[in-house]
Amino acid sequence: MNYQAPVKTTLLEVRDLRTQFQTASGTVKAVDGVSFTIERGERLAVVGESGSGKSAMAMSILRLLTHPGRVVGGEILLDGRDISRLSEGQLNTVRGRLVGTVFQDPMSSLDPVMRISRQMIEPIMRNLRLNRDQARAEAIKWLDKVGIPEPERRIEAYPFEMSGGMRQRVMIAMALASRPQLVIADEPTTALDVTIQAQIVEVLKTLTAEAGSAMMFITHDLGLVARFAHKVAVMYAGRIVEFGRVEDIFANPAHPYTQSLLGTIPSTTMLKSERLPQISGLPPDMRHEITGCAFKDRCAAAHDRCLAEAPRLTDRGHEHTAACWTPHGLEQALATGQQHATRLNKPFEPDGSVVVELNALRKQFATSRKMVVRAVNGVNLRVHKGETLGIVGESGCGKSTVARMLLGLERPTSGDIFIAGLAQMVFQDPAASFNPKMTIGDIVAEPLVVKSRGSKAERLDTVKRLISQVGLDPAFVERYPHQLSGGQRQRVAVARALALNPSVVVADEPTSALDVSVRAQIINLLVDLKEELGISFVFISHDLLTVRYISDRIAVMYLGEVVEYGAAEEVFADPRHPYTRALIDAVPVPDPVVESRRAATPLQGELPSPLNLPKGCAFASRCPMATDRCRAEKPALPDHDLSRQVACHYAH
Amino acid sequence: MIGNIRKLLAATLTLLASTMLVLTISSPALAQGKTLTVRFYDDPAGFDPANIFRIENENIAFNIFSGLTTYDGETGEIVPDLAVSWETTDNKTWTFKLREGVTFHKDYGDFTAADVIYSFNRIKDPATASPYASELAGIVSMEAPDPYTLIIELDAPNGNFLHTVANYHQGQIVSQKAIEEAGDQVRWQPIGTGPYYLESIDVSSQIVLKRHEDYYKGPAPIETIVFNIIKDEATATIALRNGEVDLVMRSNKEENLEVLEAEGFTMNSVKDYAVVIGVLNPEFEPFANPLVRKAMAHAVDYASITQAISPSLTQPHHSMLLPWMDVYTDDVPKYEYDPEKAKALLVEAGYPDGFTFKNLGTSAQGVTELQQFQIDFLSQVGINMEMELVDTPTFNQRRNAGEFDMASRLLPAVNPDMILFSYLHPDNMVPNGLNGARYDNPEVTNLLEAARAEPDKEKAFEMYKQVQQIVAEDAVYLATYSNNVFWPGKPEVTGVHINYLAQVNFYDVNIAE
Amino acid sequence: MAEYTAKKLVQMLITVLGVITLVFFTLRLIPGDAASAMAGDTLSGEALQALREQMGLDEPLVNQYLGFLRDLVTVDLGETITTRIPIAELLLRALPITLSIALATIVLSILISIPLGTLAAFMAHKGRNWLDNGLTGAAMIIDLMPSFWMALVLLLIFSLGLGWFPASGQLNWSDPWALVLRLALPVIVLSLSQVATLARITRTAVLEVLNEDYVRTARSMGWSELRVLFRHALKNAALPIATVVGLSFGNLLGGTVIVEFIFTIPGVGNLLISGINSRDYQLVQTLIVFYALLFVVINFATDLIYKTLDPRVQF
Amino acid sequence: MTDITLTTTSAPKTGPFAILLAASRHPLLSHAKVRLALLILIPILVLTILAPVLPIQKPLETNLRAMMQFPSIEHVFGTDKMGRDIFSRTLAGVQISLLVGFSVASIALTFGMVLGTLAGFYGGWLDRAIMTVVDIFLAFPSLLLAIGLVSVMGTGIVPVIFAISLADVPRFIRLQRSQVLSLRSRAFIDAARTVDASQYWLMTRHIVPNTIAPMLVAASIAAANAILVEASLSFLGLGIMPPQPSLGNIVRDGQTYLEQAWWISTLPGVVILLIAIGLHFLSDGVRELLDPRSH
Repeated sequence: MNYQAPVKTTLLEVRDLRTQFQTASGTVKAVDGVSFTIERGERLAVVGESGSGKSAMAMSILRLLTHPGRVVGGEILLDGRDISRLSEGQLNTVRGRLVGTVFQDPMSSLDPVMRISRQMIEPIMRNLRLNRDQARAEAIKWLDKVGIPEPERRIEAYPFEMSGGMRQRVMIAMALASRPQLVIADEPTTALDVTIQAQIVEVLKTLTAEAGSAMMFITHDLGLVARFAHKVAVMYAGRIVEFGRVEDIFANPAHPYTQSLLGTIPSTTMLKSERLPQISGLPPDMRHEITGCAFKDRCAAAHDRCLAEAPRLTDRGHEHTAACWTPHGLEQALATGQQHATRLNKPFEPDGSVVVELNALRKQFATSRKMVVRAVNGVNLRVHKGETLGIVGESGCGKSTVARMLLGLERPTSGDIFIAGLAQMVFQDPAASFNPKMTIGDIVAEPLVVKSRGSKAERLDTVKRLISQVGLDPAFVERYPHQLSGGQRQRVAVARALALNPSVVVADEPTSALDVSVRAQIINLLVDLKEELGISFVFISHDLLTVRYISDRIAVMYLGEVVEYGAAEEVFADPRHPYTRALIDAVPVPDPVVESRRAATPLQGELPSPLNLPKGCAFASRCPMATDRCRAEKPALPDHDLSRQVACHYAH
Repeated sequence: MIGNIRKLLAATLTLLASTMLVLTISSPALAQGKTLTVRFYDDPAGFDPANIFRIENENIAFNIFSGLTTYDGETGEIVPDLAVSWETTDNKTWTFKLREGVTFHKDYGDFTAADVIYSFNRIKDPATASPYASELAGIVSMEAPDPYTLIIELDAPNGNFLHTVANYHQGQIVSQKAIEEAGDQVRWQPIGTGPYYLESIDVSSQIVLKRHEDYYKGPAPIETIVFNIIKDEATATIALRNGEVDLVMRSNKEENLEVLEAEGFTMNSVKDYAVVIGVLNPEFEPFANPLVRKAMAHAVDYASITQAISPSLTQPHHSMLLPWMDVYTDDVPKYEYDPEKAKALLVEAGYPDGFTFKNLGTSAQGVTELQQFQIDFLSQVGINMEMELVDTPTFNQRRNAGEFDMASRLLPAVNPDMILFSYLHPDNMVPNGLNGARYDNPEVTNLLEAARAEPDKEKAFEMYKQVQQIVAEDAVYLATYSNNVFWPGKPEVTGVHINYLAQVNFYDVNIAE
Repeated sequence: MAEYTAKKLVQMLITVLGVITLVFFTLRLIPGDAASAMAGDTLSGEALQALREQMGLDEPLVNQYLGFLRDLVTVDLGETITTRIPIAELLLRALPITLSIALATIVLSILISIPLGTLAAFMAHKGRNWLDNGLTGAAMIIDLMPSFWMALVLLLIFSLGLGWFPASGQLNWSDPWALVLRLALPVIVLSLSQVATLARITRTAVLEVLNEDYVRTARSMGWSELRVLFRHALKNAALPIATVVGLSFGNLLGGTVIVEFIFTIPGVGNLLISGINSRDYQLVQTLIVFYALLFVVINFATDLIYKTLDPRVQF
Repeated sequence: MTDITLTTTSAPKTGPFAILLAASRHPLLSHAKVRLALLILIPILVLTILAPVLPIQKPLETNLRAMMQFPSIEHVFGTDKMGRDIFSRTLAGVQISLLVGFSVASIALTFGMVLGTLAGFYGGWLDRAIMTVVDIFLAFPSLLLAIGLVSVMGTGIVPVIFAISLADVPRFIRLQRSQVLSLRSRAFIDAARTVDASQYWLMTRHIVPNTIAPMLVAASIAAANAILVEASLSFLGLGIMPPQPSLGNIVRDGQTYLEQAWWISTLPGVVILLIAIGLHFLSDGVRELLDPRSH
């Protein structure tokens, strides 16, 4: 360890860490020889898709894995002390005190039957040697720091009385209260909405900086990485494939995987005419011994050597290392790739024919206590033939309810829906939207059977056609959902949606359950189909970049109302509604330069409960520029005007 | 909410507390003096002579009450009880001299002829709804010229009247005062003149008797008798072996008896307590034929069966009457086990390849081991016996109505005349009586009536003997086996004489130091 | 809360009424009546009829039914038909016995099964399954032993063989120790199967909690495994366990029948059997309704307790 | 998991041998508990079926000269008080007991499935009606329910089966209902509704198929318990009547001789144990195989 170095002193050094899961169907080498270091006060982002072993790695450091997971090798030097050799008892003096942890799902990470106070105060008493009152004061201080309103009162709350964002704040407060040297954050924002996400990230960033603690931040979202990491470690199949300073990684990624990952994310400026680069295939099955480079099957630049032996991390200049035999990864391959990456994507021009029309649509749910939730509160929308309408908004804004009403799964309380032809749906979670007891064939054929279209033989042909249309092997008709990967399932879902050749397909968060690398595949599929079949899409998502990329028009919803509507690019280029602006600001952009230029003032507060809607502008409570007028009268949205529409008194 | 729970809790607690109180009060405070603990095998059903059922209750009543006569514990003969002597010339008019200085339990005063008259009239009174009214139906008049003389006039001669007035059912003498005070609780407040009185009772667990200090024979040797209700046979046996009880009322499982005998307990018993007979219904065509009935008798080897199942509890028997009865005769045709002969008889009767019949039984008892053997043996001569199991009440009702091919009956009665009359006399033919074989043989009928009226014991005996011979010859009823009653007890418990009503007079019982 | 309780109460009322009706008319389907059962084979036609009238069995069904309902409402349990004893008195004697057996059983089985189950879960969580398997195996075997069989074996061993416990005798409330000895065997017999089930429930509940994220959180705060086990795991597992205990208590009251018969304990179960044997409708229907009532009330109580203990549940 | 199932589904489905092959590769058999279960159950079943042709005394045949004999070659389980061969009686008993067990299981399954599905799927008054009745029946301790019923219907196989089932059906209805309720909100139901599939279609194609597995598990346990409840009923003299042997009444009759001849009730008792253990292992195995978390 280089303690003599004045500025940089290593806090954590991990050497050749190996973690395995003994399962019935074989040993999974979740972490397969990972080495890296974190300097004091440094923020390291560990990026990777599900199954890349990033979480297992993080949990291994404090030995928080549960059976059958087990650290089988390596050293973990914290301040030069190898904590991997410590007994449970000794390790407990490290956990929570020297190293704090924030977990992914705030909903389940706090003990539901214990008040916050109990869960927070006792660790503080122990770690900072304080008496109960001091500890309590300390806890309240931290709750205040992480931005929990009236902490004196909320500290006595039960977790279930708080929103996800609030709980995550509590988690952070718990982790930081003992002034740890290192904070391990395992996907701390994945379960949260963009605006909340931004807030949380900001809190983490500032507070760790303030306390001078280093942080290890596990995520799959490159945008977030760009937003706040100093260093990045990209993991694939249990190993670090690239490691370096964030600017370097984003500016000139050296590993094909990193390169393609960055490519798959639609940027704010990307043109519709450009085809979204995608990574073909799936990550390897970790139960099997991997010979050669784990990425070889999905790598355009793969060559013989990749098949034979696994590359080690090699130096690529100033602290930048990558594990690839080719010096510059995909560069050539991409260069050649560019040509077929563009497409004859004719920009959409409306021919006036309307496929979907929603007029003054309202939906109210009566809760047990005779109170009404106004989920959808007067929505007017139109979708033209061949048009893709993107609906964005935070969870609870009513976008999904609109979709369900479109498909007749919910009956509107008032207002009417007009659909020319048939509407079909692609659900968010492909795993849940299939009957596990049915074969893929039956699933795709179901609409046909129900509507008794064609003979058995004809149906089978149709099904096979559809399945190949979505880019799957027709042999899949034999298989069952659990035998397919997430991406494959979502393709099947699309095929099923097309079975009755509908005039409009409603896709509710179709990619949010998928891994980054697969996401692009589905997006491309949808775009292609739209071109081939000329059907309209309603694309619902909180992933603004994707929505922007895929849709012709965008409707931004807030508390059951559309607050802004217009052509996708325009809305993005020049958002007029403060909420739209806030949303776009909140979106992490995979570009450290852009991120660093951004004003770090995320939208404050949370979505007010739809139980008691303000009588004025719904957004007033969170709006930076709200006036009495906003709180008094509701800004109206001129309906069914193809040009820009903004529901704000002060929209220029 | 929490409040509710507390209330609930409080409620249960108070309940518990109050109950313990009740129990501690009712639980007997046993004074010093000898105490005998006896196993009682079922829930007591009350001890009102007018409405008493089941032997175990009768045994309690037997020690609480007295009759004009009673049965000698050892010989089973009729002996004086409340009546010191009696005389009759024609079996029609009976004059009893009553015992003086007899007092009822507690302070219900002295016993006089008036009490007898009251007791008998109470039984006869339709309002009492006593099932035993018919027993006393024959009484035309009762007079008491003086408190200790009683003259009873019957409508017809009855040589067995002394049985009728014995210390049993209708024969037991009650105190008018006590009855009137008890109201509808007579069954729980029995007041008699017997050696013991009822001190306390917990119908679900125990009965406590205390000795009647002014009993006319003098106080019984044992002061307190505690009857513990133990229903399960196995448990009862263990209880005795553990010394938790001194005496087991009616142990009727061979295997238990074997164990107890082996361990040196006294096997108090009475042999030939009652006989089990098969009643064959002649309306079922094959049974109308005497040859078939004889074949049935020859087909089954009761000797070895009883030997196999329960050698101590049962033995084969060939008559409706039991050896200890005064009119019993052994000089009757017998049917030894002889399958060949049985087959031959069947052929002769015109059933070369046998027939099938149903044997009525109770589902509560199931198919007894004996019946399982019967099935086996009969099948070997080509007769197929099927069991028809019904619930007990239905069984009783159908058996009393005579609706069956075959049904078995236990004949518990000390009065041979009564047995013969009720099973052979046409007047008692089912459904009015017990004559399930629908036997109507004028010769027998005459003999019976004559015998009953005959004052001369010798002559009477001759007639009874003839009856028994004819009946055996016709194989009217299928005599199978007779059974014995056991009251196993500790060796130091003496004087447990079980009479032929399967009852023990606890006055004779003592515990040796 | 109040609204919920009210709804639940109405539900209970309906249930109990249903039970009452069902019981009443089913009983009337049982062949034979109190009179014939009492008389045995000693009586013939008219004598029996007399007995019936005396017992009031000749009244029309509907009147009997309405009468029964009236009595229940006025909490007048009436007398046994055959022996004219106030049923309330019988119940008051039998109930505390059965209750104490049931309670003792519950307590005993909780004391044994919860630590056992927790330990099993803890080890299973660590990937060591032998105790877990052993427990399941034992539980299964115990579950499968007919209670009457087990009872007799225990009698032979502990009562006859070792002479530790009496096989019969009065329940003397004034002598607690004797009482304990007297009730020991039945309680053991009942507990065995209780332990079997309870331990397994505990094990599953605790194991589930151990896999929860918040347990990991607690570990990440540096708390020892034992502390986590008791502070978090057991606390959270307590709710499901409590419910099961409540329900099994209800079942126990019914389950005592056989044990009471074999060990000749004058409890409610024994009362019921005699009632059935003597065809004493009054007694039987009162008892069964009583059972049902108890059962329903206990369920209701457990339900409420659950709802109050779990902060997440709002009314 | 994935690849295992792949092999089975892609296994050639032609020719009995091929099918056997496929079957032998089926995950069911690859599961230890299931194998153990079959190892226990199949021999018992075979013996039971072969009983009539085995060279053993007939179950009802008495023998006055061979009473209460200790197990021997001739009488594997020894003989009872009436010199009957306990082994052959046990086999006959197994027959009856299995009959009881499986009838009860299937009755409970059928009614539970139908009523539970209706209640859970349609809800409303139908649900309320069904569940009220269910509650009423659940309010009786199940043994009491059985006792009551048998005293009404009399003894014998049919009443016993009926009585035990009546205690089980409500539980099955509950189970099925709760399953249906949780399934009703699943996304694939919505997916089917988007092509407006009929209620009947939803129930038969989507709901019921997904409820069967857990119900089968419950059923196999119910079968095991039924065998024991029958035993308890026999003990109270309400079960199946001798000479007709059922495992229950054999054990019951034998227990009085526990001291003189322990084998009379012990050996058949062990058989009950084996069967029940077998059934439990079977259900356990099946459950674990169906539980996604387990692989």
